Amino acid sequence: MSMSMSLGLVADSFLALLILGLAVWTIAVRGTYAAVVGFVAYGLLVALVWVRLAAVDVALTEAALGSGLMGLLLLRAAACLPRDAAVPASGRVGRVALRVVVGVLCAGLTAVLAAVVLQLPEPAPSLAAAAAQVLPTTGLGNPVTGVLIAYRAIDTLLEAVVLVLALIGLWSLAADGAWGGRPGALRTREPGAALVLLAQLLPPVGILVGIHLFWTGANHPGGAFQGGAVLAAMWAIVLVAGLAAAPRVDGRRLRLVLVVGPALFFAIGLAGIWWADAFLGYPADWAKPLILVIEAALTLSIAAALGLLLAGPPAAEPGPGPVVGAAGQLSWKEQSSTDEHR
Amino acid sequence: MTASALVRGTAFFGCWLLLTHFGTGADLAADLLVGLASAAAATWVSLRLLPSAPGRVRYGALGRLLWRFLWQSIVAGIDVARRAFAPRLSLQPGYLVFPVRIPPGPGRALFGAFTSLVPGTLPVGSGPTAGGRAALVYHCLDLRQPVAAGLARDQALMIEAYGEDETDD
Amino acid sequence: MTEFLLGAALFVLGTVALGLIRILRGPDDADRMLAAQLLGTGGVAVLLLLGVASGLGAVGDLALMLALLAAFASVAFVTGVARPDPPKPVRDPNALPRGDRS
Amino acid sequence: MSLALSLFTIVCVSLGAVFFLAGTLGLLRFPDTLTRLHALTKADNLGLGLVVLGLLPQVDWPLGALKLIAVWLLALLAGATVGQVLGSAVRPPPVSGAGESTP
Amino acid sequence: MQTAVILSDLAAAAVAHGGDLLVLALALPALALLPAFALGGRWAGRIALLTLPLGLGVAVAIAAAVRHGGAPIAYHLGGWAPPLGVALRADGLSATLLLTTAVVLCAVGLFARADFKVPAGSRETRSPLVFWTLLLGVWTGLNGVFLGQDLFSLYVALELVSFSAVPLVCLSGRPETLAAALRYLLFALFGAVLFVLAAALFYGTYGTLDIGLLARHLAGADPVPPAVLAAAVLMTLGLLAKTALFPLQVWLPPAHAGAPAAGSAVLSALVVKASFFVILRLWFDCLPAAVTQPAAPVLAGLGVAAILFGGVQALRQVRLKMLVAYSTVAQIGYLFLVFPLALGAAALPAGGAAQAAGALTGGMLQLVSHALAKAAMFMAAGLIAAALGHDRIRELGGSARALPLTVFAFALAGLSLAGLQPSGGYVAKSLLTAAAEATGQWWWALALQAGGVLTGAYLLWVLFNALAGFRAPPTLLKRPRRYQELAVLALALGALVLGLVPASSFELVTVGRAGLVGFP
Repeated sequence: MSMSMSLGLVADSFLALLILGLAVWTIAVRGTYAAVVGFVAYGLLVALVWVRLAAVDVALTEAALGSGLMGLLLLRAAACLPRDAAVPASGRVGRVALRVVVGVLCAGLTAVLAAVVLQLPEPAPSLAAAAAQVLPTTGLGNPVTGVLIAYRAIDTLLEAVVLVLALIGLWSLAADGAWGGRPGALRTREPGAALVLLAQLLPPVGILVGIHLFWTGANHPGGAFQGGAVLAAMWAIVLVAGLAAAPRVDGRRLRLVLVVGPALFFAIGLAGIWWADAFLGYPADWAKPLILVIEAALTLSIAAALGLLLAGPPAAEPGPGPVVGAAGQLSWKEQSSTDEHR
Repeated sequence: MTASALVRGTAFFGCWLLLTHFGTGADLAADLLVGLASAAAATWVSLRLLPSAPGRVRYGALGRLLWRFLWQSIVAGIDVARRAFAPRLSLQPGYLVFPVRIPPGPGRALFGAFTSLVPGTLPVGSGPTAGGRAALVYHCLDLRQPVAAGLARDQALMIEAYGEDETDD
Repeated sequence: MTEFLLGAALFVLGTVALGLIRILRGPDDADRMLAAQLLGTGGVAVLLLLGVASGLGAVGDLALMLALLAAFASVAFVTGVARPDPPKPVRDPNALPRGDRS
Repeated sequence: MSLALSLFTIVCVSLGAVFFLAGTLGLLRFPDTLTRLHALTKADNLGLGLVVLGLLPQVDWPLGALKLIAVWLLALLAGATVGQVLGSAVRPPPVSGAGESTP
Repeated sequence: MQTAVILSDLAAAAVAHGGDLLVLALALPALALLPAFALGGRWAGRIALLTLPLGLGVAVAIAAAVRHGGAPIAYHLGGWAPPLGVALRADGLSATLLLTTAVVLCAVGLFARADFKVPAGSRETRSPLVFWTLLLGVWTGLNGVFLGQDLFSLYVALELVSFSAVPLVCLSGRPETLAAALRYLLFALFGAVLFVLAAALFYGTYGTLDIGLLARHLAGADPVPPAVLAAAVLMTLGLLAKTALFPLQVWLPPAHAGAPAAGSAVLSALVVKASFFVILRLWFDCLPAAVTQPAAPVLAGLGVAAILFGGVQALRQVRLKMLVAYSTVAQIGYLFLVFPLALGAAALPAGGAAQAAGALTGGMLQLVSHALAKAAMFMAAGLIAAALGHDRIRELGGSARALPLTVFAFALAGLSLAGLQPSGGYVAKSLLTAAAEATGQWWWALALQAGGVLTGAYLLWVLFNALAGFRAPPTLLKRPRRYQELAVLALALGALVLGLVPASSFELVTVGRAGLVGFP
């Protein structure tokens, strides 16, 4: 026991140092791509830290969102910037001074936080026991889901609305003339054969894993956000490989998918005023099925919203039908008629 | 089409049982119901992305192919490890243009994936040979090895397993 | 056995962390991507070892997810690199890749 | 029996760790991006495969084991894709004539 | 007589259903947002315009319930009591702000009808969809901030506000507005990070995020744990970045000036007030007086700096919208004078409840009259800019003759902003001045006067230019719609009329303050 404890301590210290070093490097490095790659690696390490803290729910989220989707988003953003844009010589002294000032402030903040955190009460006051104690009334087995969908349902509900607003904000960056068209950021000109193969084989498996994550979330680590993120990632791969085109942003069906999660959440929450005497309350016997219905709808909406956030604002159409790479055409004869449904 | 839908659906449902640790869930009926739904979704997407191709798979050849793949990937790992641990690197990297007989499509992509895991080769692109035939360009770790012969053997096995008519699309 | 598996996890983690030197040194961004890729595969191994050692079944799900998304960053990296003029949407239909759709 | 299985696990996992070390060394020592790519994809996949193989006796049969194998297969697919995708992005290969051409 | 009976019956009904009203205030705009986005096109505007009066009704009902009941209304969401669950709570401050928000948004909605109409022949265009959905998003967030009683819920509500407000800045799509929006986003994210860090420190110390429970823990804490002090500083810093108090105001002028007129009105009148409101909650309702005491002069000092800096900068502006934006920088400064004034009253030997109430009421009145007046001013400036094709102050000559109603409304709003009699701004400043005198802090009163002079100066400068060239009116590119001008005028008059209503009406503000900081 003691040996595995000390091994754990070694692992934790090692991880901590590694993460700090990588974080510093990621901030300090000049190249945009290099920094993004550093960020992706950083996300992976942070996911490991969450595992060490026995917070697998958070680790799943970090791995899917922090490292996976954010990596794609940042790499696409880096691709839009001029590579390693030269800093004009005149501004460099000022920039360096600014960096030093910011660095000193951040270091100071970190020192204060560290000092303060070390003085926090021991054992830490926590609601974990209370959350676990009343969990049976919700029929759930995973207290994290209990917090997200029952005790603090309002936060989750409003976050789901935030996601819709973020998407509207992204779409607002489109040119007026391109409105209603298809998002274009994930179009690739010539996806190679390997990429197309990946996009043909991986998504069905990803769908299973995504639904599994949502479904298992009731009792084990997982949930709507993690499941939705995996589904969004699969969609993004299909888009990158040119096997389907992103949907038009003015499609009614797409909009419906985007709002069904929060809308259903609201509807069941409001019904709670009658059947449970409180907004966002659940009747005793029906709590679990209702929660699962909400989570299912949320998974769908989150997947669509995240996928569309990756796909960027609507852009001018390159031409009819999807962009098909040289390797994909054999298997893809009927595509142009099917992508309307995606 | 229906046959392959059935096959794939069953396979995906099996994957679902795998994921949910079949039988350990609290509510078995609900588990299975969601499993059926997600297997259906996965099958639908799978058929969309990769419609089933006509043609017969020869299972004997497929088995030999898989065995060769497994063995070759172990050899590949050992080969790389040997070079990495060697005090003096012994590499002679270079390109090789390999005329490919499998027509473009999932079959050729699979061949590319396959050969990217065997010793010393890595497909990095495609292009015609000097004679104008379709070819894959390989980057090789060591040109002194009989890389092309190995590739040719892989290709023959693959064509044997999947049959020529698979490619007549 | 638990100690051994934890030790092995630590060893693999240390090994792939050593690979992060490639992130520092580059010289190409692709080299850095390789180090991140190594971290991904190594991370899957570390998670599997940790999961079995600690009996946490959910860690297996995490490993599965990482394996599922293992190629994701590299794909994103490549699609970013492969397009020299990204902000402009492709307008000209002739600029489409000429996949001979049969 | 249990001792044999434990030994099997120890041997396989250790071998896997060695291959991870090999992948890292290759990544650090090989001269250019493409050769490093070889080292990465091949050694890692074998390393992960050995780790999975070693863990098989330690998990419940058959579901836990199959899940481990599924993880390995996914990693294999990822490795194969990454190798080709990065390879073609790093250095556009010579279209024809370069290198050795087999008849 | 009859109506009085009906009204009191209604108020009693509102008190009885107070909790449901809070839920409705939060749910109504969000529930409207979803179909507005899903249906899109012309429906977005229609749904938003239909929701606005309904929301105003809910806000009025909440204010009536709070005022009539004389006590705050609380609601446990999902039936889960804090600390495990999340509570909504409306006291006098919340009710005041809910009402102000609804009034301003109604006027803005009416005003925006002309600018954000889907042109004939197309099913859906970009800016109307974005504007109407984001308007509802801002509203959801604001109501969440005013009703939130839980630090993490407040964080989510603030995010709703920010995510809705940032795209409003660059709705026109011009490159310079994109830069302004990005800068705003970075400040907002910086604020959000600090806020959530601080919330984590609060949780780590007391195991709860509920403001009421935290206040109870902290009231007995001696000394206050260092983690709480650090959290208070971090949270305030983050919120100040979102409020744009000097010297963190750099993002505000280009952002507020670059947005379309209706957007600027929402941003300047309401959005910056949300984070200010949370600062107020934090220092008055959560932290003990012993902590607030030393911080109050610092906050007020920054406020004075903002008053002077914003005023001087406004005087130097060439463009009208930039001038109005810098005026917001200055007016935000006034709000922070509340802290030392209300606290000073608490230290008075005779209790000083009346002075504290005066200071707080003055501050809130300043907030409300600024909201009304600034929304009117931005919309008036927008009308002028659209009509003339530019908003260069020196070339405004003749606009008073060409657009009499608009310029008149601008001037009326300016009256309140400068604190001239008889306006809401005047009453606010006199209440604050009285509190300053009663607590012997004359220097804050001096800052108030100086700010008034600066405000008067830059507004006179605008009016002087607008009235010049009266004989030769400029040719107008576009005549404003009458209902737009009336919406602007209504808000400006509202700011003015606030100065005429009897003082007893302001008692709403102080409902639920007994026992809190400044109210012995």
